[in-house]
Amino acid sequence: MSAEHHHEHDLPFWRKYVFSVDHKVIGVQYTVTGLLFLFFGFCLMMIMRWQLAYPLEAIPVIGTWLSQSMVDADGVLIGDGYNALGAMHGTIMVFLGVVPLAVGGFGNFVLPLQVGAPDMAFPKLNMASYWVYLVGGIVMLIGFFVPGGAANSGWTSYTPLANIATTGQTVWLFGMVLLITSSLLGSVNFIVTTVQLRAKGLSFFRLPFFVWAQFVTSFLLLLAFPPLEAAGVLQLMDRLADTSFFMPTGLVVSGELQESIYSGGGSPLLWQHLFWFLAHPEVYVLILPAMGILGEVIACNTRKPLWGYKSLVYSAIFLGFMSFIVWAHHMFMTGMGTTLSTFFQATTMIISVPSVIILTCFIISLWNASIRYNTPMLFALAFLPMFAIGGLTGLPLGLTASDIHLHDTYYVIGHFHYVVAPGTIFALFAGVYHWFPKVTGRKMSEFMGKLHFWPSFVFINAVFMPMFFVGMAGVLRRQFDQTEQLQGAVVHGLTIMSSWGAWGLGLAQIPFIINFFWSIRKGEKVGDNPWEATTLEWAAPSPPPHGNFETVPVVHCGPYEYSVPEKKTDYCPQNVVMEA
Amino acid sequence: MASSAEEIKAHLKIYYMVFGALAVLTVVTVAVARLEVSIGMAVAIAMFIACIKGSLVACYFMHLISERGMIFWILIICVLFFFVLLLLPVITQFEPAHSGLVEAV
Amino acid sequence: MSDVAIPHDMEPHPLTGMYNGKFGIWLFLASEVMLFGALFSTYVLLRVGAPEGTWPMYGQEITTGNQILNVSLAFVNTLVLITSSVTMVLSWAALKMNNFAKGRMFLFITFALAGVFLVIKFFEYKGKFTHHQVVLKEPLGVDGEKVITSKTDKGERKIAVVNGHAENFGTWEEDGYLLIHSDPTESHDHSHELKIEADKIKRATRWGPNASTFLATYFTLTGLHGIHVIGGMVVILYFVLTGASDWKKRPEKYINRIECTGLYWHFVDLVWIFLFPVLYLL
Amino acid sequence: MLAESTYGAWFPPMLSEHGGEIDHLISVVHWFMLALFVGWGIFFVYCLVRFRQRGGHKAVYNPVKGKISKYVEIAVGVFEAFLLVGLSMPVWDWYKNEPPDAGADRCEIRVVGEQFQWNFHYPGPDGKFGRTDAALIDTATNPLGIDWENEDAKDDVFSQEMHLPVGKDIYVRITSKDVIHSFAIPTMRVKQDSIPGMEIPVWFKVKKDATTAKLKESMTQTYPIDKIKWRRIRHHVAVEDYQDRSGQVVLAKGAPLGNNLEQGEKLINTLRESGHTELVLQPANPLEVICAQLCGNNHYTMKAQLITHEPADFDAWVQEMIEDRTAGSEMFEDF
Repeated sequence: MSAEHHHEHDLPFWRKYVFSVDHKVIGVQYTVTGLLFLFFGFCLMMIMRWQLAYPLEAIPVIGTWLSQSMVDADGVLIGDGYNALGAMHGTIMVFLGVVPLAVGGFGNFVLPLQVGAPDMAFPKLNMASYWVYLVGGIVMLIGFFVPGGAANSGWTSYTPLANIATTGQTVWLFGMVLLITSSLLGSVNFIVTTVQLRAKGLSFFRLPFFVWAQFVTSFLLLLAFPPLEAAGVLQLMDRLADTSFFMPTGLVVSGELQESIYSGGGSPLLWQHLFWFLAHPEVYVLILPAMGILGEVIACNTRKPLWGYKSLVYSAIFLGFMSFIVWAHHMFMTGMGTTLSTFFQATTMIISVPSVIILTCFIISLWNASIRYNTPMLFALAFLPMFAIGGLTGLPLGLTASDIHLHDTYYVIGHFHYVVAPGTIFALFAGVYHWFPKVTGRKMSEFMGKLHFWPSFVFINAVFMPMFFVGMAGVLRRQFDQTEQLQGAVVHGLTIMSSWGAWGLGLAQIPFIINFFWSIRKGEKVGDNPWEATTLEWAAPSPPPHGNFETVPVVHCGPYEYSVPEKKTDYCPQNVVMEA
Repeated sequence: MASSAEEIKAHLKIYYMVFGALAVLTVVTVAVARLEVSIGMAVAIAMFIACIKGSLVACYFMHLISERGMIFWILIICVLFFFVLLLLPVITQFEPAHSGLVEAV
Repeated sequence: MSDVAIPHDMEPHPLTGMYNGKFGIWLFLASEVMLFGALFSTYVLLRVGAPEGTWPMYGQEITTGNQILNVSLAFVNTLVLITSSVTMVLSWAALKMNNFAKGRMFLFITFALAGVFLVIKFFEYKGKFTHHQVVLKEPLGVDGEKVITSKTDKGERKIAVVNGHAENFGTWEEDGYLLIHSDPTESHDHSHELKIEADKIKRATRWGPNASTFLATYFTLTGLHGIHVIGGMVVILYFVLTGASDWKKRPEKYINRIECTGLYWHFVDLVWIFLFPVLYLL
Repeated sequence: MLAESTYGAWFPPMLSEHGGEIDHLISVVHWFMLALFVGWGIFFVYCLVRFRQRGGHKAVYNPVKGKISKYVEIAVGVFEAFLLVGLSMPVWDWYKNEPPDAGADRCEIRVVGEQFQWNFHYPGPDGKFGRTDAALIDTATNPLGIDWENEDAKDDVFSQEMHLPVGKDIYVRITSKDVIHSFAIPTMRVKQDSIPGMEIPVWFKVKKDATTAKLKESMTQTYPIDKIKWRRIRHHVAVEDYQDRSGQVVLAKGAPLGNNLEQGEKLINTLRESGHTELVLQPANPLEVICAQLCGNNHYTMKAQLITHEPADFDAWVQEMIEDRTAGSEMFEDF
């Protein structure tokens, strides 16, 4: 043990675990906070599912505990309460759950290890990034306690609705500005670390796919988030200083002409442009790190190199680049003419090609493999078909003509949830199981893992598959009570099925929670490289000390040298010159 | 990148020259704005001058001219996306379906 | 403190030719380009889509910002900011030549110039907030009223406005009148008062951010730029104050920090170079 | 054709001239997706079984050299291009660029969304919309602020139900008073955001035989009483009288099965206990205009009844509305 390692032990608790500058501690902080927010966002959704399945019936048990901005005296949800749940579910899942977990958590913990760095390039900035995120998250939650409840104009906060909404929207905007700042700090750190801190011999094309995915993601965060920050500032101005950035001339709200308050002359669509300029790249911020995790888990558990590593990398870069010029496909119904819609349809079709390539590479990687069915691999494998469903169902939404019927229906909900929930979140679970031994030095229980995986797999499909049918029938999203409409009433049975699926999915997470905490203390102790993997993080001790590596690693080969013919073992770690 | 004291001294001269150029261009841009030209022309001239001034600051004060390729690429991508963000929403304003602006209900 | 030695903390990486901090600040500036870029696009979109006769303000004949903004103040401010950029780079050059006292002096001058910029900005803002405008539903034929006719697809439309520049412009009377104390005819006859029925008034505002989308953009863009100036001042002041001890301990590190601060400061200058013609001249 | 027009878990009834092409595109895309998914799934499952880790089995280091994946990727790209150019763009081009000719045959309607209702403004026989003025807006009686004194407005019709003639070109001009709404008629395959400050046109044509009366007829169905869930048939009405054992009518012809869950379930129980095994029901009104964009607290209730008529009946409805209004205002004057 080096001297600095001893020094680390001398740090007081709050410096070592709370205000730590160590990327691993920050990664764990991000992971735990992200998981908590995911769980919270999931709970919001379960309340929504009750209202959807049993409209206007009192919410069992917790109904009367909820605040008066959400439920009436009998514990029945009210319209704005439902809208607040919907808006906050979206916001929390995307900005407070998945992104912090995928980028802040896994990125922070794994990326410096995988590039062979002692820490992030800017450790203090890294710490700041986490704390700004946490404050942003808390600000978001404060929204639930202000008059009128949390933001209720959808996670997209379309104007002018959001401009005239209750105070919760202002809180939401402040929260967003903080979260964006946190993301910016993080992304600068990630890019600099990846470029400047790579170990000797670790050229760009020897980087694990996970690092590539995080690298591209960071660029998306760096360049796509600021326009939303700008938009957030503009909406705050509209709400607090009565400016008219998003308020057109001649607005009449509840019979009252607004011209004495607002000058008018703004553009409601401007918000949508600025929002989706971020929010489409955001989709790839959600999915790319998941694909990165998948690359690691699949390569390790197929015991062979990833098929088409270079096309994976180029596809990821191309995907990142294209994601900046497809955003208006969310806006086909805003009266867009043929010139622009043709452009955006074409870019949307083009962006599907690299996704298909990435998926194909993963699938073909299974050929001639020796597949090890452990829990991380199960989650990773389940990702593939379900992400395929999510991706494929994007096609009819990306074509304007079919979008006329499908826009804003449950089909859309089904589509993007298949990408993000059974897609990204399954990949995140794979990541948790895969890197748990590195973080704690112990493995999570395989039995409990499988008990977690199989019900989750069944239930998650029960939640989202019916949505395609409901959406096809023309039922719209964001409906407090879908039976209010004829077509919604007719297919209500499918919605009930979705709801039960969701509650089942909730129960299916219990084994995970138990497993997670139990394994921290009681899990099977394992060595530094329990999966016999090749990438650099496994060359560090488990858990890695402050400063990570005992000797500075030097890289000799590519990231996935598994089953190299005529070698002693079936894996060649990147930092080891393997003898035959 | 300049490192030795001699090189820095040579640079000082450049800094003063750039400063002079910036000041002159500021005067020019204000003067041109007083001329009676069409709005398109005025925008073109003003943006042209601003771009020259901006490049001077970036190249000499920020030493961009002596940096290596990587940061250029990042900035080029950045500027590209900026133009995308600038132009595509504006184009929507001119699309036929969008031309039906109404003043009030 | 992080006691782990981070590679390329000081020496440039062969690929980028930069040490970590410099590369990081450049990336940060790239994101700032997108931030201000989005606001510039907002400006362009709103201007292109502005209904006739409302840009930059109701009842203004010309459609450029220079008739309601103070060009001379902004012109001086441009020179101030450019000068501060020069002193910033001179400070770095002096430090590079191992002259700490001179370097710190230039750094302080930069700080002072930034202060001057903000003071001038303050007076510019004050000028806007003491300007009042009453937009009338239809021309009333009162003194000081300015009638503008604009043509739209639906026919001609007359806009009438009353402008005035005073701290104490007018008050709402209880019987539903707006009493304008200040002299809207600008003939300096202070006895002149004007009474307008409240329901003939479309809106009465100061030239604050809510007065028009142009002023909204103006205040948001210059305000955000102002916040950047203040942020820069805080950092510069910190390095002026702590410079001596930093310089003694690790001069190289100190020079790097000044260089990064400089990059940020030049960017703030660069944004202003674009803001100035876009808002004030076009 | 109409006989198949019922609501279910796939497409809703398709009653507009252009909708067929949209449905066709969606069907083609889904067949394509299915083919891709199944083909790909077979390969996937085969790999999972064939290449599982087991004694004596070893992974192969060298990558397989096949061009199949490349061909598949190219085929996917080509097919997507076909979908875009061949199937999507023609519909969209028509939807955006080919409005029906203005004239007597074109039925024009101004649609104005507001929280939480749709307002419909018909120009009447003169084909000219009367002047509107925001100052005249009265939320209860005149939400659009139509100036009834205006010459063009004399024969205008204001309604909160949407009435359409079948077989004629419909030209809808959509805008909003407050927030963004979205004008959606699933059965017509029409959707367009209604955005304040902008007026965006949409056009379509209702199929010739798709009148509300005929649709009700064709959507009449027999429901076994044991499977009836109130929520699913809450917008349906009985087509005949149903009596309990004492001969009293508990569910009258044309009446819905209660206005809320409690009433509805009680009624269904009563009917079941009275020995009825099945009910013959039809939608009270088979067509609706709904709002597809979140617009606030009561967004979900923002819908309007859509009633389609034979052209002659439509004209009669317009006349009737005009007369009602003028009669109403005269009464008001007398009073």
